[in-house]
Amino acid sequence: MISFGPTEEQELIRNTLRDFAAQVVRPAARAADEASELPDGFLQQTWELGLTATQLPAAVGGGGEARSPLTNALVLEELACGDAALALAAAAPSAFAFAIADHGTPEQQKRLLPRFCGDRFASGALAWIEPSPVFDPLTLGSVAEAKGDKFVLTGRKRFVVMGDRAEDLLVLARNAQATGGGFAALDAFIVPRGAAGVTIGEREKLLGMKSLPAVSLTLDRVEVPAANRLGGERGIDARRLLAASRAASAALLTGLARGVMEYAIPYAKDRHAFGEAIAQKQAIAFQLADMRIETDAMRWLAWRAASALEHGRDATREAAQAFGYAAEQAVKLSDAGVQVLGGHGFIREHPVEMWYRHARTLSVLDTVAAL
Amino acid sequence: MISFGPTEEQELIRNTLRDFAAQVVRPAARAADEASELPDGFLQQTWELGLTATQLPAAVGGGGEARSPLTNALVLEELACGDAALALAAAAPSAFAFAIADHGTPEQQKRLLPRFCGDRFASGALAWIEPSPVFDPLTLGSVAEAKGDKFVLTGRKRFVVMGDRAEDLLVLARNAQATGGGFAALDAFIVPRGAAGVTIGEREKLLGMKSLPAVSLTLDRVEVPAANRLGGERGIDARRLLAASRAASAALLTGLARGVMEYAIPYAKDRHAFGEAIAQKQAIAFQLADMRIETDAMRWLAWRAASALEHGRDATREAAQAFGYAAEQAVKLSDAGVQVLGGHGFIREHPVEMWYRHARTLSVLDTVAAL
Amino acid sequence: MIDFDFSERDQRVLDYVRAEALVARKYARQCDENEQDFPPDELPEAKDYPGVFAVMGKPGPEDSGTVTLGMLIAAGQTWGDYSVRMRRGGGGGLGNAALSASGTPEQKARWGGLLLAMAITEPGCGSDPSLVQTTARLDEATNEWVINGEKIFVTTGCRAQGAVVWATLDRSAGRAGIKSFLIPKTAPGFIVAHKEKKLGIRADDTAAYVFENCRIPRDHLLGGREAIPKGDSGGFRDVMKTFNMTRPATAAFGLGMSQAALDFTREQLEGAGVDLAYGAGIHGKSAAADRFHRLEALQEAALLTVLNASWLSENGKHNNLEASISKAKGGSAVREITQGCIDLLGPLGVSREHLVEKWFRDVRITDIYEGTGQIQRLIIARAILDYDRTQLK
Amino acid sequence: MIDFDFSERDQRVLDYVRAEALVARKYARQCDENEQDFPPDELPEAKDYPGVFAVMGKPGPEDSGTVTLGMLIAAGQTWGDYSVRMRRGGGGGLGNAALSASGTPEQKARWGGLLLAMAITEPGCGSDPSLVQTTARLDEATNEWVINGEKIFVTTGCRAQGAVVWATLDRSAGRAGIKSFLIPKTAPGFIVAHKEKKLGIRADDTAAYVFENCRIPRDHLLGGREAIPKGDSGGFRDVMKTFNMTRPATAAFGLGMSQAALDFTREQLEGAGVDLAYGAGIHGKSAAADRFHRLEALQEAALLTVLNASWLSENGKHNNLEASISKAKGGSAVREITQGCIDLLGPLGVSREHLVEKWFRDVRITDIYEGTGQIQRLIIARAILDYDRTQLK
Repeated sequence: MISFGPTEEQELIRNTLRDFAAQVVRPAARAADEASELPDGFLQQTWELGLTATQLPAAVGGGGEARSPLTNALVLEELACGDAALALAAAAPSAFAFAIADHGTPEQQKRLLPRFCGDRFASGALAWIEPSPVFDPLTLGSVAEAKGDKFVLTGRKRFVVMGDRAEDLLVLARNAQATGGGFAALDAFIVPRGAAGVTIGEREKLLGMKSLPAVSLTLDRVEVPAANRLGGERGIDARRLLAASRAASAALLTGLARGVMEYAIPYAKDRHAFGEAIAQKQAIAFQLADMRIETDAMRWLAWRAASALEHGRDATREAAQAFGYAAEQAVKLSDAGVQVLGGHGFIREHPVEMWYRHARTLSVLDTVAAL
Repeated sequence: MISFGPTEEQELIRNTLRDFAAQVVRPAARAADEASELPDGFLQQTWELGLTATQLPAAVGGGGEARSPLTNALVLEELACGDAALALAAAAPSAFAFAIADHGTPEQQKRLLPRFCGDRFASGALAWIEPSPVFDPLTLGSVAEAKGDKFVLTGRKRFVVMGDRAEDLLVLARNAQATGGGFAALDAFIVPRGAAGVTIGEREKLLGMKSLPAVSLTLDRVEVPAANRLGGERGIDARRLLAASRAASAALLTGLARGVMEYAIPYAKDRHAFGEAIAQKQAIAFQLADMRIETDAMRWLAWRAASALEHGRDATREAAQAFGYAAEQAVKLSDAGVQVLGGHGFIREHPVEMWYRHARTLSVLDTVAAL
Repeated sequence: MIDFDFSERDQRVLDYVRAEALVARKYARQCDENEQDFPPDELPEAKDYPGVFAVMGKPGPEDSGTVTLGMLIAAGQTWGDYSVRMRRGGGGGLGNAALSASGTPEQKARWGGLLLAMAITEPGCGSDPSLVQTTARLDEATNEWVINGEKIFVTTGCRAQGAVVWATLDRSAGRAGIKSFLIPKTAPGFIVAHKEKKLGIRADDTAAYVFENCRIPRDHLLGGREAIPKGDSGGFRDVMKTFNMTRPATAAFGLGMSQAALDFTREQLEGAGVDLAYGAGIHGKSAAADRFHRLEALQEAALLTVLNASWLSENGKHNNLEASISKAKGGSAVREITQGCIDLLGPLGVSREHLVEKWFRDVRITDIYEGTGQIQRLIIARAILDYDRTQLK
Repeated sequence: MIDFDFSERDQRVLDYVRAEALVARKYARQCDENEQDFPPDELPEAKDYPGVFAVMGKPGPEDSGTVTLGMLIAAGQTWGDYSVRMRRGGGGGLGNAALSASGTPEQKARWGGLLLAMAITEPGCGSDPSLVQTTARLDEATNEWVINGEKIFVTTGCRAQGAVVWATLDRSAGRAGIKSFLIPKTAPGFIVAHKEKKLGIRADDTAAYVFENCRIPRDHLLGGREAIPKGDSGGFRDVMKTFNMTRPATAAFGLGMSQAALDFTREQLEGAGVDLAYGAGIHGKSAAADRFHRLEALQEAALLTVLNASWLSENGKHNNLEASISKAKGGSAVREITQGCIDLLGPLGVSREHLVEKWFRDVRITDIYEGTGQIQRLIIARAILDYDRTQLK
């Protein structure tokens, strides 16, 4: 049944997050970007919103509410409208925990999820991206070889969000045993950050999303017990893992784009040139109209992908479309935002140049988030 | 030495063609499109401009002037500004004759070029395109097998311009002997239209360029003497043949686009809505500005490719860029032309809808013209 | 709850529409090449197809709303053929959308079964409805409206049994004076001037009308409100409400055809061995797959804005802005998609032996009629900037 | 004769520029990350590089004209690094272009060696130069001009030894009253307010100026024509002529950086085994090659519009329209190209361990300063429509 109506509960959550984004996230964003650091206490502060715990099974101490990619899409849009970098940091624990909840064995869930149900911030990290100019999430250089009741992991990873502080890393690798490539060959392994052979590289320096802690990573013949293969014998549903990540990025990019639009509109009404507000010029007004058209389109595509996930269907197509479309539009739209502000769009007294950097950065970081 | 200045002689030729396009080509275009026929006597009329003969060697009865891709680029832009379909028809003899002149052996030139130096219209046809949804000019299905002192040609061709009346066809095929593919494997063969095994299919029905006579073609084990391999032992410079064709298409598309712009500008000044000329609206005015920007850009790219050819250099890159850019922009620009005219852009009382069809058609007909 | 899945009944209805569309498609080329004729009222196969209304029935709690599903039905029908779809009597015309948007219950009941065209544009006024010159004068004596004026670009204008016509009661009252009237072809003084020759949707006639002292009963004023409201809002807004239904609908018509182009292109490319599977990033794709995926995403994006606009109106929410968003997005999307499919198909795409070149022509009207993309953007910009017509011209 | 090949000497000059640029590039990241400092006046390697003017010499009949080649030199220098290029004294500033466009021979000789900034924009007037509020009053007693007002977004404003400043002799005279003055930093009342923190070209300072009863000798009026011409054309046109040089130049600056991004991307992709050869059509290419080829074509197209604009002025032809075309095209092209390169490089493209992310930031100013893309399109549209400022606002 075609419906664009969030549940009352979802409306409630959305309003809460909207306030949080306006009062906590947005005001801290610029300083965090200039300092390339998260604001003090930010992770704990967002932790208390319970974004992760609520949707974890009661059995492991979670809220026991049904996993809802749709609700999470609403949440991520609002957070990213505040600031995309801080939003992704806030969502990092979910990226790890939800992967365990959706793909892990009961034993793995019992072992790894309780820490996400406590009062104190806990993080896990997703290690998927690799250092290649032609990186593709389906063709990985990192390899996992079965060796008795162990797996031996070798490879290099980049842009591992929260990799500097996560207790465990979820490392994506190609299963050497797998016949054929693509999704079928993808496996995920739970790797303690302290495991022998794991080297945490230096902090990534990025164009945008600077406040987001991300590191590079080397795995040199790292041995993990077979029990650390996510999903055990069965392995993971790689399609779902990738789709959940791309749909999440689409929601984040939607919020980011909306933030640009909501900033550009009042600016264009206040700013005068040639005797009237610049918003009264069709050339400017039509750019603003397109911002509205595209943020709507981005949102509906993200919702559609989230809905497919919520129905438990294969969402590969929907998520790829939502992410691809949002990635392109977020850059276009933040670029237009800079143009609407003119010289003021180029200086750091306004947030728009930062959002342009955020958009260009987040839109190429495939596989960093999750719904 | 960077220069955008045509020679005085080129200016002269350009003005002649501009008048011809305005007085002969443009007035006949709509009727020709509706009838899917060339205007009576049009080919003979253009023949008398001597576009082909002038640049053929004096030895075969030609004007003996140096082959000038640059001059031809100027000529094609002007003709296409009148009508792209009629322009391509007028340029068809050159496409064949220049290929013979540039790649043929002295014997082949002596045999085939004289007919293009007479008073009566003569045509040859280039058969390169093949019936595949993934057609690529470098990977052909048509094959030529050496057999004693003959070649045996087998394959199917589409959109062979003038194929219904040309005495000889120049058929592109993959040389079965060739090691490796791409340019290296491409060969061209002179095939009499009446040769055994040649079947001329029905007249192509196109979206645009309707007045242009083009046919499909089947080659069923057609035997031609080795002497009919263009360039003899040496074969052809396939890179140059393809580049000359793409640069020509770029020039044609530039003229087509310029025609749209030159029609849209006065229309937008005359047409009133909301109390002023629609050209006074930024949304319309900026579309017209972009038309001017892009027709300039298209032209310079076409000139650059033609200049590389004139210098005798490999122009593969320049021509691919010129054609690719012009193909994309001609469609965009004629599409914008329709939009500027609104409802009037959609009805056949104005030429713009026809130019939109021309642009979309010509821009996918890779390898049909030549400089 | 947010949802994009079809109920069993939704699917059943859409499957029926697809089957019917495939029949209509058999006549697409013939209609295109014989523009002087009209598509047959009844296709030979008609007896096997009772019509979508017959299979629809009342929506259950799990089913999509009629208005929203209606957009998918419209798209599903033009997926077969625009002109054949439009030729159908019974509720198919843009005027019918106007009727259901602003007609009284009695009027809807009385005229809903007719094929109604929508006559807005005039030789002078292009996309600016507030400049309507056609007049309507009430003749108290006979209790009739007397209509005088000219209309052009009337979609389905020749075949329609009647038209919803915009006319002003008082030019000096500006937009407020504009009302819409339902005028049956049988009304005296209703002259169909001629049929336009067009780029696309050729068999779907586009007519020019002339009204010479054309007389209709007093109760033919759509909505029935004869008073001219204060200010310049009310009355005109009422008329404009029509667009909140017709704009998403016209976008849906176009998107049905661009979907057809995508389906044909996929079939051709996959048939030639091109891998169009989703999943890999840019470095795991061919140029063709990369471009095709972008076109498909654009199609989905545009269609969702249409569904959003219709879902809002169906749920009694104001959708003026969203209707223009769907029209603007759909209007540009269908151009880009059909252009892009031809890029992918190459020479094959411009041959009239296939229908993709026809879809390329047919969709081009989408961004023009019912208000051009420029008009839609003006409406959207005014809405988000909270500007009136004097602040953003 | 139409030609796009380089003479031996042209090539020699450009090779020198490339070599020098590679040295400058070594300092690019350091300059970017220490925006509070200025790039060194002299690079340690300076002694090995006498400067392009030394190698240029007089053009022979086979060589490209100095102005036209100058555009390629400018692009070649920013290919190394924008900020390091701009830090050079001696003719490097936008004000120098203004000087050579509208200065008298004496003025050119006298000030050509200085680094001159260009001060146009004011807090109030954005892209609308005709709204200039800064005033210039002639003090007959001392034969001095007295300047009062504020300027912002002055490129190279801190490091420049002087600036070409727009001021009005008579506000009531509108555009006609606007003249440009050369004001040395040493002039009393010339206050450099602060340096802006920016998205890109960080080391290249952008300053704000305040003029408080700033006094300069009478002969500092550029071009020397003090009279306010009748109508509102002449005087302002004279001032605007500056742009016919600076607009192609700013486009060239941006295109040098987008070229650097393309070169880096090609190197990375080919290093990873991606085939970027030209020749095959869309069905013979990978997604990466398809996208990369489109970006390279865009680069060439934009650069050619720059060369055309400069070639025209070099040959004494009016190039006002073409200057705006090159600026509009360059301004949008460099955005699309650097954005597209990052699409192709993926995560690598947004890491500060490489320079492509910096080029993405640095080029963004191109479509903003010296008149935004919107302003350029207004100028272009007015020219092709033969409209004045009242007809197209």
